[in-house]
Parts: sequence; structure tokens; C-alpha cells
Amino acid sequence: MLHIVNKSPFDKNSLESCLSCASDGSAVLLYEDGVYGAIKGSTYAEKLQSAMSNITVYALEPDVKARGIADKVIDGIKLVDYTGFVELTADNEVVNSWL
Amino acid sequence: MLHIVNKSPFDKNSLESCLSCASDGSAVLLYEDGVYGAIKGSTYAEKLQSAMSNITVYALEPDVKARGIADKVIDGIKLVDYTGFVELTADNEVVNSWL
Amino acid sequence: MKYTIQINEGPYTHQASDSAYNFTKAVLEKGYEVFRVFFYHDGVNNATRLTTPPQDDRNVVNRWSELAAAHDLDLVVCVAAAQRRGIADAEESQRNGKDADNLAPGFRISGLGQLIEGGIISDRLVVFGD
Amino acid sequence: MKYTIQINEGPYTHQASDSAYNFTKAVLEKGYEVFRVFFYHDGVNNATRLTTPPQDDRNVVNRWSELAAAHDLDLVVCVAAAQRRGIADAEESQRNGKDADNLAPGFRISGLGQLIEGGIISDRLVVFGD
Amino acid sequence: MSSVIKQFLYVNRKAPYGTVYALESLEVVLIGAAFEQDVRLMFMDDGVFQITKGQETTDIGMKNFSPTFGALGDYDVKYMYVCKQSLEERGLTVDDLMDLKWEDEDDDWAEKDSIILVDRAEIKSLMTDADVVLSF
Amino acid sequence: MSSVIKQFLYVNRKAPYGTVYALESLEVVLIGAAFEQDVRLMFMDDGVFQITKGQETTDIGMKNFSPTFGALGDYDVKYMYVCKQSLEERGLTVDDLMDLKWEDEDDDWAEKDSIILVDRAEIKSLMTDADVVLSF
Repeated sequence: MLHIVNKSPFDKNSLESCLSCASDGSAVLLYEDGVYGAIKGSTYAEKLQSAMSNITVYALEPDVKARGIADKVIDGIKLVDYTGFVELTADNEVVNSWL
Repeated sequence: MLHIVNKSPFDKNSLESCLSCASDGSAVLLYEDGVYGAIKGSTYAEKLQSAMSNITVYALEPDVKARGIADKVIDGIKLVDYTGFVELTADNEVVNSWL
Repeated sequence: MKYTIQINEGPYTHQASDSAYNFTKAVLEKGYEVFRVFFYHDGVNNATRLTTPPQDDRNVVNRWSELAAAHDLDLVVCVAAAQRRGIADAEESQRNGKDADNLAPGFRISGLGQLIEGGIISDRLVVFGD
Repeated sequence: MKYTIQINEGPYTHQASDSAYNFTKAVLEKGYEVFRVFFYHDGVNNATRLTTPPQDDRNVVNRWSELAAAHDLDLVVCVAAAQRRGIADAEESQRNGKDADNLAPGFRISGLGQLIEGGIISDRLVVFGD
Repeated sequence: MSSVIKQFLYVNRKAPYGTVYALESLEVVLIGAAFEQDVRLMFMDDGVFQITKGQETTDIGMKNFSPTFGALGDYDVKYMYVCKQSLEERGLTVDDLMDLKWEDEDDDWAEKDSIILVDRAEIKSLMTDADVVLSF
Repeated sequence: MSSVIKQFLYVNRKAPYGTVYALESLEVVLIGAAFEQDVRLMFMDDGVFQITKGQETTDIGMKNFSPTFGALGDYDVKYMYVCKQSLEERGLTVDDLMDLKWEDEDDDWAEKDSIILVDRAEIKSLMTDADVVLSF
């Protein structure tokens, strides 16, 4: 299953809630303001990094670049473009939006 | 100063942020989904109750009643109607919306 | 006591317009003056006369038009925000080469300066939004 | 691979319509099929032809109309959500006793069943919103 | 098309009245019921507030749509999963929720509870089992 | 009206691009600058992301409006208060922000920093000092 998260974890509980419901082996894509969750050294980073032992985390590069945080992304988070976003939705049978 | 908060503290950081910026003696009005912060026994209640030693907290009764939580409001939170809301804005020189 | 009230969200989707309406009525009932109601961001969507809500629901747009008529309120819609979102009076519509307009009665389209002026002239500015 | 894409927010205010547009384009470029794009909640506001964004900004509405024309996309606007928010084609407008309509080319108004049908028939349903 | 039966999971995470998502989500569920799919509703995070009892909206001038949840059983919408942890965090128990029922025609029309409390592990399974997830 | 000078505090708490509030707030500041009021901007919570450097929006098809903050000095908007704690929580330092300046005509047009880091105590004073608070 692919979970997609478009909210900043500093502002809303969406990512927190998503991580608590994501089964082992599932994928999480951060996009729009959700990419702020990918910043290393933030108060949220440790929580995401610990989740990354069971799930794979992606971030949408166009949104990362728009927000000026391209050089701050946590190691191990995979950057994808819109084509990669589509491939993730094709590779996973269900897409769950955390709005 | 009157701070007005319309977001659930379980969903957004608005109330948290407001409480950290509200000077002693200021007033905080919870309205719309902000009234969920007024529920006693929640994981947020203790934080709000401890802030209530320095600030006065109000909740908009029409919004409290709409959400079915009228019998759950933390002791010491004053319920006001829209007229009371207007009076609070008249009694305080500046109104700060935490959106 | 003189108020300017700012509304940042459209009808139905957020409670902002409902809260602002109930607040504005209460201001008027207290005998205070409403200098201006300013519609910004998606708030401009409160000003379309094409709305047709379900029979058993409130009509958010008509309520504003009626309150404006009853109390001679100045309902101002931000022109820049309105252009982005497709709210236009006959004049704006013509200027932008459109074939229709949708502004509801009682509203007028003007610039952001009207909000700043509201902030300067009024004793209180109260913002409703998301 | 067949997609239905749901859009819950209007143009400019939230990035949802932009993200959905870029996603839809990428779906088409991959050679996959877009069965339907369904506009719900404030998403119906993407379908007004009265929008006039600033010259240096993207035109969110026209982009959808053009993509629909180029790829024969089915852009469906939920009728109930549209009525609440003042989006109407000529027929809807007449039926509701309105004097104007504002639906942009390439969009059609229909019921919520079209969303469910999209969920049943498509391999993937992807929701963009707030 | 009638032969395809998919499992639809409606995930409700938003409070009512502050925004319209809860109401318009319910409208999707009602329309969707006619398609004879396998429908499940989940309430988590602030979504649990949608089904609290005693909602009185007269003073905010909005329509109280919570009674409609009580009618979902008649539309063959039987399963409403409610996140236990979300209730607890909000100082709520199942007694604060409406008493939602459905009638089981295979069991002499016995009234059965629609609300099923679930923990995060069960939520994970529910999400994994779904064919389509509609989130509001 | 020209004799009234009020202190306007613009409180920016929202990130750019995900929503339009940051951009349309900036439009208010630009128009407001013509009214010769005492204007202060505050960036706190996700609002600090509005003024990060290196924003490149080409791939999302939206306009990069961050350079406009650099022009605010010319509109006599000199004071941009940034919440220290908000930066730290987000893994940012002042070096991640744009280098925003204004020219002091009373000091031989010397370039001065617009950004002033503040803690929560200073934010409390700034809010208390304001005559009008516009929050976005």
C-alpha cells in the first residue's frame, strides 16, 4: 500500500497518524507541504527515521526543490519526480491519501 | 489581548502555538473546531488547565453544543454566546486569530 | 466601537463565513458599527449569486446580501483574489473579456487598500479563516 | 493501468489542483489511461471559466480544459458540491432560475455516482485535497 | 460492471461543522450504497467527533447531519470501525457515541451494533484489505 | 486619515506553495506599505519556510515569489521578526534564510539586516505592542 502525505508534520497530525497506521513494507510518499517532514535535524526527523526501518519513504523532488530544502533531506529518503509518483501508484494496489 | 482559536488541538498546532505566545492576563476564546480543546480528560486538557493559571479561557457555547460536548467542558472555562464573543473583542484592544 | 471583519474562506467548505455572519449580527445587535466586511482569499467565493444550496440548508450568500441591505453594510470583495477565483461583476467581466458575471447583490469589488483602510479606521479588526 | 483522480480543493488556494494536474500529465505520459477526473468539495471551483489569474501566473482552469481537449479526458464536476458553491452550466443555471452560468469548456456536471463508478472501474483511485 | 464487487473503505479523519468534509463524505457513502459494493467506514483522529451523540446545531445555524449516520444501516452500511486510541486521546468513550445499529436479515432481523472499536493493528489490516480507500 | 499611524503586525504562520496564504499575505503587505503605517512582519511556525533561500519552483509550475521579500526594504518594510524556536524545531538556522536588507536613510543609506531573531518572550511583547494583527 502507498500512503501519500501532503501536510507539514509541524502543523498537522497527518504524517504522525499515517506512520502509526502504515503496515511493515508499505511505502510513504511526502509531497506538497508534506516534504517538510523530510528535513534532517528537525524535531520530527528522529520519528521518521525510526519508522524507516519498516517502511520506505519517498519525497517528491519538485516539491522539495520548490521549498529550498533539497540539501537537507534525510539520508535514505528516495527522491522521485511526478513520473516516479505515478510508478509508485502503479506498483502499489491501493493509494491512501492522508489529507 | 484576545486570542481566538478555531482549530482542534488534536489536528493542528494552533492552540499550542497560541498558548506559548499569550501574555499573562490575556484571554483565549475557543470557537469552531477549537472547542474540542475544552474537553476534560483529553490528552490536551492538562496543558490547557496549566495555562489557565495565567490566562482566561472562554469557549463559544453554540459551537460546544453543536459538537455534543456541552457536558464535558473543563471546569473554569467560561462559556459565551456570540454576544459574549463580541463583548470580548470590545473589552480587548487587539484580536489575534490563530488560523 | 467600529469593526472591520475579514473573511478568508468560501461558503460551506469552512465554518469561517458562518462564524463571521453570526459575529457580525451580534456586533450590530450590540449597537456597534460595522465599518466594512472584507472578503479575501477563498472568502471571495461568498459573493457569487449562482449558489443554490439544498432546500434544508442555509443560504450563506443570500444571508450576507440581506444583512447588507438591512444594515447598509459595505461588503468588499478583493479584486485580485476574485480574479484568481472567477468572481466578477459586469464591469470586471467585460474588462477581462468574459461572457458572464456572477457577483451577488450587496457586494462590491475593490482593492486590498480597502482592508488596510479598515484596519486604520476601525477600532477592531477580526479575522475569520482557516 | 486505469486511473480515476479525485480533486477536493479549488484553484490557487491549495496546491491540490496543481499536484493533480502534474500527476495526471505524468499518468498520460506513462501511457496509462485516465478514466475520469472527478472534482468534489471546493474542487468544483476549478471548473469556472470566469477565472483571470495574473499574467505571470499559471491558468489552472485553462490547463485542465486544454489537457481534456488534447487527451479526451472526462472531467466531471459533482452537481451537489457545485450547487453549494455556485458552479453551473447553462442547463443547471436555467433549472435553478439563475441568469448566468460559468462552467468552463471540457467539464461536465454530473452526480456522485460517477466517483463511485470511477472507484469500481479503475485500477487506482488517487485523491488530492487538503 | 455489476459483477465487480470491491471493498470500499471510507476513512473519516475530520471533525464535523468546522469544515464540510464530514457532511460531503456522508453524501458519497449514501450514493455509493446503491452500487452494492462492500462498504466499510472508519472513524479515526478527529473523525470520531462525527458520531458523538447530543449534537445540537441550532445556535450555529447549520444543519445537524449526525442523525443520518443512524440511517446507514438501512442502506446496508453495517461496519463502522472506530479507533480506540483516537477516542481515548480525546477524553471520549464509546458511550459518548451514537448508538448505531443495523438489522441482520440472516438472523431474524436482529439489531446489531454497527460500531466496532479497533486498535491500530486492526486498522492496519482494514487498510490492507481494502480495494479502494476514499479519505476525507 | 493620514494623521493616524497604527502599528500593523503581520503574523505569518503558514508554509508557501502548499497553500496561497503566504503569497496573498505578501500582496497585502505590498499594498499596505503605501499607507505609511508602522509595519512589522513576523514569521513563526511553518511561516519561517516562506523566507528560506534557494526556492526553485519551475518543476511544480508555480511562481517563485520569495524574491519579493527581498524588495520589501524598498517599500519601507524593515522589520521581519523570525521565531528562533520555530527555526530550531524545523532543523533550520538563520543561514538557511534569505539575506534580507533595508537601507537606512538616516545612516548614509547603510544596508541593515531586516531579519531579527526573537524568542517567545519577545513575540509576546511584539503582539502586545501591535494595534492591528493580521494573521495568515
